[in-house]
Amino acid sequence: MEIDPFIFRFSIFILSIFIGYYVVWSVTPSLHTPLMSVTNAISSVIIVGAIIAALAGSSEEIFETSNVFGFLAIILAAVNIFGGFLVTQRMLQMYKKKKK
Amino acid sequence: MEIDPFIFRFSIFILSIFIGYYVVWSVTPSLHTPLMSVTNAISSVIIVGAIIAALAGSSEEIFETSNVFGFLAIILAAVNIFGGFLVTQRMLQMYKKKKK
Amino acid sequence: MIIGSVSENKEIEKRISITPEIAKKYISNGFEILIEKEFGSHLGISDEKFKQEGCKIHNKKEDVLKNADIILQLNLPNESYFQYLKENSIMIGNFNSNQNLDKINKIKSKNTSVFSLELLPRITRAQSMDILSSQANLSGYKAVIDSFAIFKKAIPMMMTAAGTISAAKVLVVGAGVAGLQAIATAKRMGAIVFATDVRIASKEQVESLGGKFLVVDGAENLETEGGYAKEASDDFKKKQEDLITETLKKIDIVICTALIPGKKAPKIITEKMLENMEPGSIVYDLAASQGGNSAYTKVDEIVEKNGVIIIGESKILNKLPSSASNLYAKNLFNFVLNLYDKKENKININMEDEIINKTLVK
Amino acid sequence: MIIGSVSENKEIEKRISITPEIAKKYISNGFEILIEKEFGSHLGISDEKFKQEGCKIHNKKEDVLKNADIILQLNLPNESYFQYLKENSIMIGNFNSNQNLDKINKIKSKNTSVFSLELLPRITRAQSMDILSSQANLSGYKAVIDSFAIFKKAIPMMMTAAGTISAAKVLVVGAGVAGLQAIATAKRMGAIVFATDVRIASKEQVESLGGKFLVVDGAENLETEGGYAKEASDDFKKKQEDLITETLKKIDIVICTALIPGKKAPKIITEKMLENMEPGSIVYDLAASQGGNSAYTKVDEIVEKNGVIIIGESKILNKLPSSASNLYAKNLFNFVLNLYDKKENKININMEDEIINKTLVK
Amino acid sequence: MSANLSASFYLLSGILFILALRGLSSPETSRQGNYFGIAGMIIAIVVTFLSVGNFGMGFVYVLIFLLVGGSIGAVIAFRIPMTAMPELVAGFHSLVGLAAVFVAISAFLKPEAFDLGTVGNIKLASLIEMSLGAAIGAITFSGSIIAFLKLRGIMSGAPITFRGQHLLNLFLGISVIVLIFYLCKFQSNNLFWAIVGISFLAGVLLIIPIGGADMPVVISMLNSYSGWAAAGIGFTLENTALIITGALVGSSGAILSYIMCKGMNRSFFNVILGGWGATDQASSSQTKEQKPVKNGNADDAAFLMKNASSVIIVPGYGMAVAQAQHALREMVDALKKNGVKVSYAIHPVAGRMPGHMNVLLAEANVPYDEVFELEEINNDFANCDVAYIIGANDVTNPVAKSDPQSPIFGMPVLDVEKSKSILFVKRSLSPGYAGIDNDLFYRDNTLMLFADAKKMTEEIVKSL
Amino acid sequence: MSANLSASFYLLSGILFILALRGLSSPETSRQGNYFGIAGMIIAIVVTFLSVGNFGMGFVYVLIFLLVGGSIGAVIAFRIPMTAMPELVAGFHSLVGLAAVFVAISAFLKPEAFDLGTVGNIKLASLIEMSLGAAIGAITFSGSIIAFLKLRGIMSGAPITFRGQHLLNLFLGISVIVLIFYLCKFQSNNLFWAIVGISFLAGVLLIIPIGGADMPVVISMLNSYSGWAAAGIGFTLENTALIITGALVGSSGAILSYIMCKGMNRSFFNVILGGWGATDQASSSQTKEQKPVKNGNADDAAFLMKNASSVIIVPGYGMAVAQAQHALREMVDALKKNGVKVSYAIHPVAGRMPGHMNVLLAEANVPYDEVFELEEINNDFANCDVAYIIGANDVTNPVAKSDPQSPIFGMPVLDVEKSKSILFVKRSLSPGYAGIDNDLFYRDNTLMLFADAKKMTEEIVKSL
Ligand SMILES: NC(=O)c1ccc[n+]([C@@H]2O[C@H](COP(=O)([O-])OP(=O)(O)OC[C@H]3O[C@@H](n4cnc5c(N)ncnc54)[C@H](OP(=O)(O)O)[C@@H]3O)[C@@H](O)[C@H]2O)c1
Ligand SMILES: NC(=O)c1ccc[n+]([C@@H]2O[C@H](COP(=O)([O-])OP(=O)(O)OC[C@H]3O[C@@H](n4cnc5c(N)ncnc54)[C@H](OP(=O)(O)O)[C@@H]3O)[C@@H](O)[C@H]2O)c1
Ligand SMILES: NC(=O)c1ccc[n+]([C@@H]2O[C@H](COP(=O)([O-])OP(=O)(O)OC[C@H]3O[C@@H](n4cnc5c(N)ncnc54)[C@H](O)[C@@H]3O)[C@@H](O)[C@H]2O)c1
Ligand SMILES: NC(=O)c1ccc[n+]([C@@H]2O[C@H](COP(=O)([O-])OP(=O)(O)OC[C@H]3O[C@@H](n4cnc5c(N)ncnc54)[C@H](O)[C@@H]3O)[C@@H](O)[C@H]2O)c1
Repeated sequence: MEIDPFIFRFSIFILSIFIGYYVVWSVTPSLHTPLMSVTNAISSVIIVGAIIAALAGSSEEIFETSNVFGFLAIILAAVNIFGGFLVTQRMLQMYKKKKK
Repeated sequence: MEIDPFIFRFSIFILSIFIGYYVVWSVTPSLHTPLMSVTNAISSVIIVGAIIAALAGSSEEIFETSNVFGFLAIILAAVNIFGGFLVTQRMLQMYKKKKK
Repeated sequence: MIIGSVSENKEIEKRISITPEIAKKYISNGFEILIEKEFGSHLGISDEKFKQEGCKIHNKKEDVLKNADIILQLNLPNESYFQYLKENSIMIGNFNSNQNLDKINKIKSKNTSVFSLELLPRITRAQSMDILSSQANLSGYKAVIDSFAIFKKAIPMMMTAAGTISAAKVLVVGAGVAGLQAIATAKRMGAIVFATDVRIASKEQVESLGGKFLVVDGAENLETEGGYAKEASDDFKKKQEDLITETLKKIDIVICTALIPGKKAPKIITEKMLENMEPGSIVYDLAASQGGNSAYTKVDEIVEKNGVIIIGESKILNKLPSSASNLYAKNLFNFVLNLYDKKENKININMEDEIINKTLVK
Repeated sequence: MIIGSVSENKEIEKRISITPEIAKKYISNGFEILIEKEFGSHLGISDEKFKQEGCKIHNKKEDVLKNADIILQLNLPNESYFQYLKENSIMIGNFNSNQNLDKINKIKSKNTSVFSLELLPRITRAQSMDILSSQANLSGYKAVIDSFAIFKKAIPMMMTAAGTISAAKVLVVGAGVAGLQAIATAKRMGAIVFATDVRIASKEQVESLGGKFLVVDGAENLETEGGYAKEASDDFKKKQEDLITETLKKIDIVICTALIPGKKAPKIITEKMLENMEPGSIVYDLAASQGGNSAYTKVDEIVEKNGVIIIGESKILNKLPSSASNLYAKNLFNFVLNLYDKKENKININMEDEIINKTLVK
Repeated sequence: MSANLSASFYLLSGILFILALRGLSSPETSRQGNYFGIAGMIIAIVVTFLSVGNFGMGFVYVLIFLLVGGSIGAVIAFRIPMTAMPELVAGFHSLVGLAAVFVAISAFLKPEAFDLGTVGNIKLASLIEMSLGAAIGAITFSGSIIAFLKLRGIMSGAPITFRGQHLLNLFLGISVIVLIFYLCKFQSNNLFWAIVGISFLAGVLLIIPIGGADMPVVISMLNSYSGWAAAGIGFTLENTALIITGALVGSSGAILSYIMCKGMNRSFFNVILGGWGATDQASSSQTKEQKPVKNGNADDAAFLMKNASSVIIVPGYGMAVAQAQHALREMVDALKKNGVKVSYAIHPVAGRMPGHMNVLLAEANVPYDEVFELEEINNDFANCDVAYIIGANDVTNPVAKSDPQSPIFGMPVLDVEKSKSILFVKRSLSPGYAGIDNDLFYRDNTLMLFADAKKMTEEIVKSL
Repeated sequence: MSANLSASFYLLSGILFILALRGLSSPETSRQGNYFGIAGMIIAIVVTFLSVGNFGMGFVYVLIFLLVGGSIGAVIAFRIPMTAMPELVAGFHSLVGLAAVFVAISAFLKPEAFDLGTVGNIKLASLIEMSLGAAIGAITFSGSIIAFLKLRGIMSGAPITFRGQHLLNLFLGISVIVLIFYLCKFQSNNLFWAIVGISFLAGVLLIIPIGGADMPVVISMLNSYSGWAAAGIGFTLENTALIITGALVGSSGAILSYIMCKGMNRSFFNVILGGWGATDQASSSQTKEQKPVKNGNADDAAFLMKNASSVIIVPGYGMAVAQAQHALREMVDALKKNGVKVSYAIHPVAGRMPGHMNVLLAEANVPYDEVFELEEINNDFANCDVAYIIGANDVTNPVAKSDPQSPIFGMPVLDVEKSKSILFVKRSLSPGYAGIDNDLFYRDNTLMLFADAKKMTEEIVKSL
């Protein structure tokens, strides 16, 4: 009685939706912008797919169309990852509690 | 590259912990008791295991020790399920907003 | 049972001891009420009003005194009327029994029992009869209103296009019943209020009304068991003096209410202190009749020293006669009810009762 | 440039138009100050104090008037002194120019320009010179304080062991500057405050101070562009009358402040209304000098009708002279600064300036 | 029923349970939440039947047992008085714990039925999972029993401590782990029974040192345990519904007990570790005769008043000291917005000066027509849901009516005890001006709100 | 790297992302949250490398591209002025969307690499997943581009609407679904490209009708889209990290935009459906020249003031109308508890009566030494972090200093514009007594808090 892994993935998907829902409810409005920029950075975990796409097949194939798309996706996602986390960091500097 | 279903189950387990964490943070203190009684009722979903245990094996085996334990577990869990949900319902009646 | 009251000397006493409202209450409790004519006319209470409530009105004091079993007054009636008192009657009032003992003895010789309510013990049950509290409360209020009316400046802070008027500073000396009400009243009006007292409990009380308590360093608690003040030690007095001298330099109005029962009022505002005050400042001394808390205080006179106005009031409630009468009459009513045995329809002078025992002038 | 001021007739005017504080400001702006002796002594301000600030003091009015380029007063000086006025001088004050036009013309014939500040336009820039506002504000305050001092009952609600004193009810007629301050003051003291006015905007203003606005059904907005009131229609008057009659039955104190510029004050409290009021109630009429808002009002007299006391005050600020002088002097100071051309060190009667143009008596 | 389909349905029932807990987070959605829970449970049970697919005699027996248990549960649920709620929940927990133990035993005895291998040859992972499930289940069971006995009053609520208690607990914990290790190696029945037995003992030892006052926290903690036990079994049975629910209940129970500790200002660890917490609590309370008082917080007060139809405010000297009049006014405004009728009852000698309360209420702009003196309002207490007593004490003391020896005998007092519930805001149990104790503090319908009057009132405003 | 191990690590990185978002929920933990995010990302990337296990030339190229992209990102991050944050985020979103499209294309072109079958014979489920991923990615891309252009000011912020817009959108949506259906049947390249193309168009059409003011909501919504796209791809690639993260980002983005709508008092659906919301907004604002104002809520105000070192309160007539003095006093108390220095600046003609503010502040027991008149305090604005202007207007209007034509020219005014930020509490943009507009409303350092003064102040107290 093997269960299709899709069912598991789907469970994981649904549970993550709940977590997303809850996590955000408690955010202070002043952190909305950093929050958006961090989620943006996080969503570039799509780079995982991009890497797989880029490296698909043997070494000779790496410049086939599909791989090229992978490489392009890597660049885009990388811009996002670095840009997103760094800019969040910059924004959060502003919220540093002053010393009292 | 099949993934062991345990990994999935474990993922589900972890994610559920997060949800449990978040769900409860926002509960009004006056609902703590009903909340406990509902979680209690819910945790008797262990009856699922009890049923499997009770029905394990062929029809003749149903009074082997292991099955008897299953039946006992069913009774215990059933007390809990009915008792838990009903008592919660009773408690919540008290919280019914009066008509204005 | 007949309750009577004769008009006071309206020159010196504007309060009355029975109001139409209270008369009604007596009557519904089975008493009859007898008063002299024009009893409350100076307060806008016509004889008609009393009649409406069922009171009887006699033209002459004699007739009232002759008939009444209980006589309710503020001050003692003129001696000449003592002869008319009914045998075994009772007289209740605020008679300053210490000073008037001679007169009271004369009344007692007529077999009339005299209860003087300033002797009331300060126990919880007696609160509703406590004329000292009820009258002191109003005095404290009125002293503030009066001094605000006399003061040449506005009291509250006003920031206006034509400049800022800063809030007046008021010092209340003695935070007993009168003092606390004075603090409350001045605070309401927007004044900055300071207060001083020898009882430590009063600090919290002053602050509960938004006043600032002047804390004398190393203050001892000078409260007696009855809740009154004891006389302060010399050391304390010295420290208090320094603190007040310093404070007074910026104070506009001083309300004096400090008393020590059975003693002369403590002298707190000295000549030197007054010198340092701004011209136009006011010292309103409610302790005047017991010697005053301030230098130069003269009873019922207004003295001016270096522009500082020192008002010694002993009869301030004559300026608030309606409210004062209402409370006083209610106090007496509660006292009478406590004396009265309803079942037997007679007065029961139960000497076991602390309230009755202590107020009976012996 | 020399600024001078002579003592007013202290019988009828206790305010002064230059205070030591303001004198200092003039001097630091390059003016010289010249005043008559004993200028502020009745307010506790010695000549010494003025001297300390750098003022010069002359013994005689003549000497002041002869030397001063700008003369600051409250009321017009006695006619006999007009002869001493310096050529091309300026006189500023609160001269009621309508009624005193003759006298003013005499002054003008001496080539002295007269500015009368009640003519000030009600524009934002003029607020700091607006003597009507600054003085009305204090009048409103003082009227309340005064009537509370006269009232025979306590104002705030007090629930005590000797019964409850209920809060006094105050009606303020006219919610202009004086009326609003009256509302604020009475509210502070714990009174229940009602108010009525013909301008609709005043409802929100009254409520912003915790007062209750008596809404006349179908009230039109009777506000002029300048922010003053117009005369009301007969229908409005009738409705207002009914409402006020009803309200007055439970009112203890009425403060009247309703005015219509250039007209007789509206008569709002009628004879019949007064009949329904409780004895001991007070009507304090600040509109007295312009005819009064109440029946029986007599200027500067206290009238008693059925026990209701009607006080017609025209000089109430004589009871609050220090504060009133402070604000008045500051208003004048701001006005003088606006006239004065600092660079050229001369007075510049710039008729383009609305403030100067409108206040100059032509 | 295919494995995929049943897995999907188990997921659905897990989600319904999440929604159930979510519903319980606010009174408005709470009943709906309960229905979600019921739906989830029904789905889980039905799916189990369908996927086992055995509708023979066994099925009938299962149904019978189910109904027997259900009826017992239903009867208990209807009979139990509302006041016995906490012990009921504790009792129920013990059942869940025991059920988990039984299922684990059953799985151990007949692993084939669950696809876990054969007797003596059970899969390693499953063995660990089932023995953990059994151990935690056993702790839950015996712990809950102790909690039940304490709450029921059958066992004294006092903490039971002895020397070396913590060491013993540690030792038991280690033994369980060691035993599990050997069990994995030898798969011997005895080892399994030993694990269960020791865990029962551990459950008892864990709960006895915890005082009665901390029981609510303990119950929630046991709730959490029962969740973890269920999750353990869930892994054994490879059942998503059990895993989700177990984790959910496990973590929510833990968080809830943490939140409750915070609400009671107690340290989470002190409570959970029992013995330590108990000692300092006991010492501080030994001086006075310890009558029990009900101790509430701002949320409780807000909830009670929000759902009342009329509330009477009784201010006293403490309100003045705390200068709480403005906060009070705000609270009343908020209540009125909720449709609650609110009035103020002023005792003639409340405070320290005649009219003390009036000054302050006027300052806070309380309308005069909401303020009543004693005689006017005293009869209204009988019809009022909540009396909110803020910094008053003597003026409510019923001893003035009953005990002629009392120094305040004869003084009229406000009959607050006639209202349905009483909220007392003061900082401690200390007496007022008259220096005498107030019997009302210990009444059943009294909730003490120990705090500065202003702070407490502000917090109530926040919760409203 | 074994599939199991990498799956576990992907789970770990998913959890780290959850912790990242959790961290961002409060300023104290926000930086830590960011680090969690970074850690999660590093783990995901490294694990991917290890599990692909191909360290040939391709790997080097990947590294190079990674670094190129990373450097670009870093440069942008450091160069961008803080004020351009919203458009930056929008721009970044477009990249994620496009990346998703590219990955989907790549998977479609070379399904073997991902274990999805062979070209022309891709597994049904995977095909649906990847085409959904591509479609949503494309919408995210083009939508974000439009949002970026609008925010950047390159495109007008005005909503662009035309007849039949909603119908057209509906039609596009249906086409995509139909195309996916056929794609599953025929697996033709052209169909795939068509889906991508139509989705690009749909993205543009979805965003153009939404006005500039609603852009923050839109950005968050696009964020959510990018999450769903990632989740879709995650299913295709059977990658847990992508699924968790996608779902997380998808739902949190959606909730966030909902929360933001609520905060702005706008209907969620009106905003998302663009056109409809825009019409009524446009009509009401057409009468006035529409200068942009920054619209804040109580939480923003609380945050700003809590973190200020000095705050000056400027009360005006609106405070009196709202009777907000008590709430104000409470707010100030709370701020002072936070260590903030607070003073009150009273303009000589604030209110409608001389001394109007003083009466009310005294009623609320504001200490006199915290109340300053104009001349005393006017210089302090330059050193103050926040000016909290509550119901005042004319008395702050800088036009009195600059425009001789203005009716209030020459009146001294409070120099609130010199403080670092200005909070204006009033109900609308309408003018005060003098009837003139106040330029301060539109300043960059001004946050308008549109509400009744009392309500807003009470809410701020709650947030503090
Ligand atoms: N009205 C008068 O004229 C007058 C004059 C003199 C005496 N009295 C007497 O005063 C008493 C008045 O009765 P009451 O009920 O108003 O006062 P009370 O009986 O004195 O009780 C006041 C209570 O307030 C609490 N409290 C003090 N500060 C507090 C704070 N900051 N926050 C919260 N609670 C606080 C105290 O309990 P905790 O310490 O536990 O907080 C105290 O028990 C009567 O006994 C009366 O006879 C009245
Ligand atoms: N002090 C005096 O003696 C006196 C006398 C007469 C005239 N004035 C004049 O009055 C003005 C005083 O300036 P100001 O700044 O105090 O007042 P203001 O300029 O009149 O502004 C008051 C502002 O408060 C807002 N507001 C009204 N009710 C509100 C509520 N419930 N909640 C929140 N906001 C509310 C209004 O905006 P929204 O409608 O958008 O809410 C209004 O813009 C000056 O122009 C002065 O010349 C003063
Ligand atoms: N039992 C009751 O319920 C009840 C009833 C009324 C009053 N009281 C209490 O009785 C106490 C006394 O009240 P009272 O007003 O009748 O007192 P009082 O009139 O005798 O004295 C007035 C105040 O002056 C103070 N005083 C005395 N010497 C002073 C000095 N040298 N410097 C400064 N202050 C000095 C006293 O402490 C007192 O507070 C108060 O605490 C009051 O609360 C209790
Ligand atoms: N520009 C400024 O900044 C400025 C300065 C000061 C005053 N003002 C405004 O000018 C207005 C008038 O102020 P004022 O006090 O000098 O006015 P005022 O003294 O002329 O009149 C007093 C009040 O009486 C009212 N009144 C007149 N007839 C009435 C009637 N029949 N019944 C009831 N009320 C009646 C008027 O409406 C006015 O409110 C006010 O709105 C005030 O706020 C504006």
